Amino acid sequence: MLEVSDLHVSYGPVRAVHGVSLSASAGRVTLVLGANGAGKTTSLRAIAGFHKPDSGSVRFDGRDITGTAAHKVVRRGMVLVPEGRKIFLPLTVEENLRIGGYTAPRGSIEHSIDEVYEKFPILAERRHSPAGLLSGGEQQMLAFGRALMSKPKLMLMDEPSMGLAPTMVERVLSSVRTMADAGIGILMVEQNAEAGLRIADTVAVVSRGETVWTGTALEARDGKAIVHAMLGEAALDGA
Amino acid sequence: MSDWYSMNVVLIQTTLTTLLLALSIQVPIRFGVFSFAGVGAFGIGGYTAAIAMVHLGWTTWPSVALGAVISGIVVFALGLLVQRLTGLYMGMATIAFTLIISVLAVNGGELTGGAGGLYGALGEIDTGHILAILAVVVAVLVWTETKGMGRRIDTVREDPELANSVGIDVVKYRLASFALSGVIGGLAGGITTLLRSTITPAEVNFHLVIVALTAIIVGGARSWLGAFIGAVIFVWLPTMISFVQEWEKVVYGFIVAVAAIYLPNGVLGVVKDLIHRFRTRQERARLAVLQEKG
Amino acid sequence: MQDLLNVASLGSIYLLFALGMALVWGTIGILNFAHGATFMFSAFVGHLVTSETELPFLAVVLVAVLVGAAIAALTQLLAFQPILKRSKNQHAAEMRILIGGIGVAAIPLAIAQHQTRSSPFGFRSSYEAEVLEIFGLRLSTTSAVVIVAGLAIGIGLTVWVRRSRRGLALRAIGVDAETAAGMGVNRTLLAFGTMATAGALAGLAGALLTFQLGAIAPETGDQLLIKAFAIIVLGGLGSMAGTVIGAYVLAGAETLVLNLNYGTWVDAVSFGLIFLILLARPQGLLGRKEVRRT
Amino acid sequence: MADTAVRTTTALLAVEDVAVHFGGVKAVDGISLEMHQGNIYGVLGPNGSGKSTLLGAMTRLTPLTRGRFLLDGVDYTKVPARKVHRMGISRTFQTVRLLDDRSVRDNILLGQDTLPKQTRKAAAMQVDEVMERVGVREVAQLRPDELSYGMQRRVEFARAIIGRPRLLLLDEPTAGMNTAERKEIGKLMRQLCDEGITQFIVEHDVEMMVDTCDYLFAMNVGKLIAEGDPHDVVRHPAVQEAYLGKGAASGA
Amino acid sequence: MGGAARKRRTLLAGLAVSAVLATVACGGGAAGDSGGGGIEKTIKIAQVQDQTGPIAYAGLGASEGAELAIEEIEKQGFLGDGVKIELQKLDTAGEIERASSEMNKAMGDRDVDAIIGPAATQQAATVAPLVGRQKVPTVFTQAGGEGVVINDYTFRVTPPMESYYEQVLEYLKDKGAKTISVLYNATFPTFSLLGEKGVPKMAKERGIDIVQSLPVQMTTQDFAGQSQQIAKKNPDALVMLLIAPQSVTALRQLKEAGYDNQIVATSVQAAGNIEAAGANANGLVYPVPFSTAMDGESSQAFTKAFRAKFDKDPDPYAADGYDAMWFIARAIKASGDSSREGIRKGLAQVAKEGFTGAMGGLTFEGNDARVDGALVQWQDGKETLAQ
Repeated sequence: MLEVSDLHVSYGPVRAVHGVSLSASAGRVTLVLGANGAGKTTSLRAIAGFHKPDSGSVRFDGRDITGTAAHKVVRRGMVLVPEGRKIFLPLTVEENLRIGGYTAPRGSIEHSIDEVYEKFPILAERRHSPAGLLSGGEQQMLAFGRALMSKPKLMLMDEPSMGLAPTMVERVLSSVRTMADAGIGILMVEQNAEAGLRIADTVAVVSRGETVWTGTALEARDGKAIVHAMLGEAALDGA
Repeated sequence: MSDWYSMNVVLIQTTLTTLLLALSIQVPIRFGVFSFAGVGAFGIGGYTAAIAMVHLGWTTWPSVALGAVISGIVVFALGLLVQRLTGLYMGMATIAFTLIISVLAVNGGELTGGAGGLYGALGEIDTGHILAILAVVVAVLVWTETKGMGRRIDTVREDPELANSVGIDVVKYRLASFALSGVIGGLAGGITTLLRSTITPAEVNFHLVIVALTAIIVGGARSWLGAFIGAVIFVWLPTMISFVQEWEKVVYGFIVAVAAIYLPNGVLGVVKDLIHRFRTRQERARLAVLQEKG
Repeated sequence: MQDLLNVASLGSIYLLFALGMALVWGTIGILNFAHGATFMFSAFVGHLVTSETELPFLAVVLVAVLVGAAIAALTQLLAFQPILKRSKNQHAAEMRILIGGIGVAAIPLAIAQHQTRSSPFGFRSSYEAEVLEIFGLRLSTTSAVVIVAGLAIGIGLTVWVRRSRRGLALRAIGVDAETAAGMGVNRTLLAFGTMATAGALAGLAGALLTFQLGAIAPETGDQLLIKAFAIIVLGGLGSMAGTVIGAYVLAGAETLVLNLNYGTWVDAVSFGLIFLILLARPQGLLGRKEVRRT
Repeated sequence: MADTAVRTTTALLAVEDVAVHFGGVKAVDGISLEMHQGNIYGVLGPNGSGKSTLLGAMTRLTPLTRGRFLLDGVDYTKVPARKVHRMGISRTFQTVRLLDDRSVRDNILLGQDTLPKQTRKAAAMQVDEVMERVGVREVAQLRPDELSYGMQRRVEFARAIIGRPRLLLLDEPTAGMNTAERKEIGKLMRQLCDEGITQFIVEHDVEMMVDTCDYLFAMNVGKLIAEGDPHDVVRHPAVQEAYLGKGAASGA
Repeated sequence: MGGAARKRRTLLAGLAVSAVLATVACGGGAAGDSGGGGIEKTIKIAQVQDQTGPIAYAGLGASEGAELAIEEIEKQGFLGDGVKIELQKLDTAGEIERASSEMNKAMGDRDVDAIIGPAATQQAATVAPLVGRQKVPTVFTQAGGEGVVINDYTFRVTPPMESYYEQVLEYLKDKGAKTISVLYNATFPTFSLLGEKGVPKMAKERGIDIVQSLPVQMTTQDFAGQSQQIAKKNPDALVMLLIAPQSVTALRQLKEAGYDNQIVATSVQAAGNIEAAGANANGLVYPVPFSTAMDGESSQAFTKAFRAKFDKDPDPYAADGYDAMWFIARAIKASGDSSREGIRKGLAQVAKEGFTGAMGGLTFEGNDARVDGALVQWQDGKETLAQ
């Protein structure tokens, strides 16, 4: 479904990504692991069309979409749930959902909103209050709901559990799994490796701008590659 | 040469007074304060100087000095009042201030001559005098543009938080820019008025803000030299493009728009970039090698 | 009571003019200084057309609306879009758009001044204003149209921005343009459409005001520009409802001053009011703090 | 770390029950720690754990909700941000913040502009030496936007050390640098430490932190979860849990 | 006493200038024919007036009038056979600085013998001291404010509005008006002077009560409120002192407010500026220094000649330019000297005697022209003399 190969991205003088390859498919969760600053966010943003890659290719649904602008990528069926959620705080919950459905046919919007409310009942309760009043976890739910409004085939997620309390992390990630089970492809960057691994099908490890390891979640859970990637050599010494 | 000078003496003097006015707007902008109070200062300075001459019978220079001092104080006080505003809100407040000055002049009765303004305040000013004053002003500005002072002012404008973290008192700098802008604007107003012998409320208007602003932006907002280039361009442009005659204003609009699109740092910015590129060509070559290794 | 009607009429004039400006400034962050020139030139083209053939009311309005939309669209395409593309950050873009607008505005102004020799111009139309008398209150049909149009468009636009898909998208852009793009909003296209809409509103205002006032002069647009600027700041940038209220508040304040027979203090009062609002509540009457994007 | 020995002297910087709340978000929620002269301290933690906020609060740029800071026993919680620099605390920023229109040299000199006259004179004389040390001497006349990101970071670093601060706060000093560059910066930090400049680093590269720091703190969701010897800290269950989740910590 | 002092000063100035001229005559070959007090073959007059900008109509009109005058002067051989007058137009573009600069250029050009000076009071007041200093005879048109005619070299051919506004009040008195309201633009110097001082004084002298005095600003665009106030008071007549676009709006809104009594205005309404008001302007009365409706012989002749040359009706600004040019030509003839000083002397002499021009009989108070002017009524696009 999504095939990213040998992506190179730089902004200004910074060469943030040099050689990232990833893939994702329908109904599966692909987890991208790596230390901070490894280039995960930049890769996701380049795939979603927010940055023009220097080289490499992004193929989605059999078409080359390398360098296609973000607002067009959405229409193809791929949507990014950005790092830090990026909710439109002054707008109400429902307005946030409506803007998510900007590319969807007019007639289907009310129905889609109801679907989102069904999935995340907490949003229905707060539908008319400004999104800025929601808690972190609720905002993440809203970010998911907003992305779902465009009826995506593939969702890119950038650290959905960031800054959330542990119990909330569980809830957020289990809803990710639910979405995948409904047939949506998920490509997720997540720092909480353990929690991420529990719901992931496949894993890619990115380190200092390149993909260094790929495999199944099962293999990853066992291997030391993950710990190494996240915390470095020293963390393994005593283990 | 002297023929040329006497033919163009008014244009030359106008260039210099326009430069002063433009500087009074440029100074706060260089400090990161979007204030147009300099034009209000122009009005205060002009009226004060004319009143001192006409009503008090003062001579030229004490009148100009009084205008500069009073406008400096008034604009500084305004700064105390509005300094927490930012961006265009600051712009709006200071434009309001300027227009209120104009209304005060209309309603000033005998003192300001009402709508007709004051006339007959012809001072003894020649180009040499203006140049001397300008030299002092420019010397002060050069001091604020170079060395440590220039660095600190750039920081206050570009990144107030960084300025704070390296120990710069941002508020103090901003207030100083108000006072400086007031004094320079007051000088511009006083000198312009006493050169022409008249001042009316209609002059202290939004149009003057636009003249000053376009001069700075087209010339270059970062240095007095940019304001100078802008003043030269806009004062001399009409005579240079007089072959377009009635379409002069169209050409003017076109030039301003093109400058806004293609010259983000004005004419001076382009020149400076070229000089910089020329002067640092060796360093840039070294850098390339350095980065190659890295 | 009659005074209230006058306030409604004056406020509607201000409102019609300010709405387009408020729309682009409050959503896509463009403070368009060519708005006044767009307004004037739309009416001017209406004048040219009607001096050839006499047209009915609606036809004149339609011409002006189309011309207004075309001018604004061209301004966006040829000036503002290139500036946005070339600017490092929002702050730099803001300044350059301001200057670019000033440049663009000079062109239609010069053309109209040249053609009319700066004398006032109006329309030759089959439409003749009549005076309605209801309960001893007098109101011309044109005033009635202006009031109804002002209120209807003001409220309509407020509702549109609040409720419609595109209005929502505009507000989203105002909050976070990049994330909005991630939702599928084509910012460039939407900005273009918004500018054209604002231009159409300027054209509408131009036609209605010329009918209402009988004639306008080429410079009329510039005078309204400052008032509109004030109204938007007064009401709160980004809030269409604020603009509606701001227009009537300003008209009310001005009428009050007039009725107290301090006609020459009108500007001082309106700008004094704005000054106070800025000091007490910089985000305006209905503005939100976060909307500020400078 | 000789824990007991350190505690006998007054801490260079003492953080006492500091909290920073933004609206409902508790970015930093009751942190207390101490730093002593002549060490390199680091703070670990996943994204959003409050590390940078803590650093911002130390320079007084970020307002405190509660708690206090003591520099050499002097409470500076009420001192305005601009005076903190003069007290001997200087910092770098997470994203590079340089003056685009000024040369590298000017940008570095900015770091000593507001210091007392004596210090300033001494510092200005050392500018060439400082540029040499961080490796930007050869590009002194260029503007920041002509440099690579790594080079820009070095300029920031130089600006922070030219005034010879007592405490240097570094917010991701090596982000965007390659391995060789990171090593160089690490070496420089050690040298500065030997010259008496105490350092506090917020950094994502755990490996580098372990290599460079004398003492580590670990934070998660605004709270301090571990501190001590770097090697111990990265193996601390709470830390591994914060990074990897519950299972990973026990499994590893 | 004042007169004596003035005479002496003139005399001294004259002496100084003749000394200068003498040296020029000796030194320069090219200037040879200009010395000695004769009339040059080519006389150069600079017209420093707005050709573009907000008051371009005044400068453009004056240009046409001046061109007509030149044509007549040359054709008649008024200054001798083959004497040509060259008119150099310098644009002030509505800006004081430009006016000042262009004036300076004209003054610096030794070939320029006299100047027709700026029409806006502000511009004129700025350059007036300069022409005194540089000793270049300058005839202003319009420029009705104070501070313009201030020395021996400044002359004004358009009478200031207040000097011929009396007839308006006289007219109202004749019509039996007892009460009037005044609506005036208080930010426009001429109108503020007239509205605050002139009209009240003139009204008082004639026993007319001012029941209302409403000042507005240059930026005022809507007159609904004022119109209703006026309609409520319903005075016998309204004195309306507004600039051109404001007048159009005010007339319309006054009608809409139900005010139907006599409205009197100013010469700003001339030159077709009121045309945009359409039927609302019918019956409006205003005084003008010149109108095509004037029945004097010289005025009629001017109108006829102007129509023949330009195929349109002359406006008062054209009359200004025409009379200014004839004023200068008469001055040259009177002194028999086309040098700057000769023209100045001639102008002073002609001013003393007065002359008849497009505006009818011009007399002078010092260097400042006075005319009877005409009171005209606007009806369906045409001016007729008010009865």
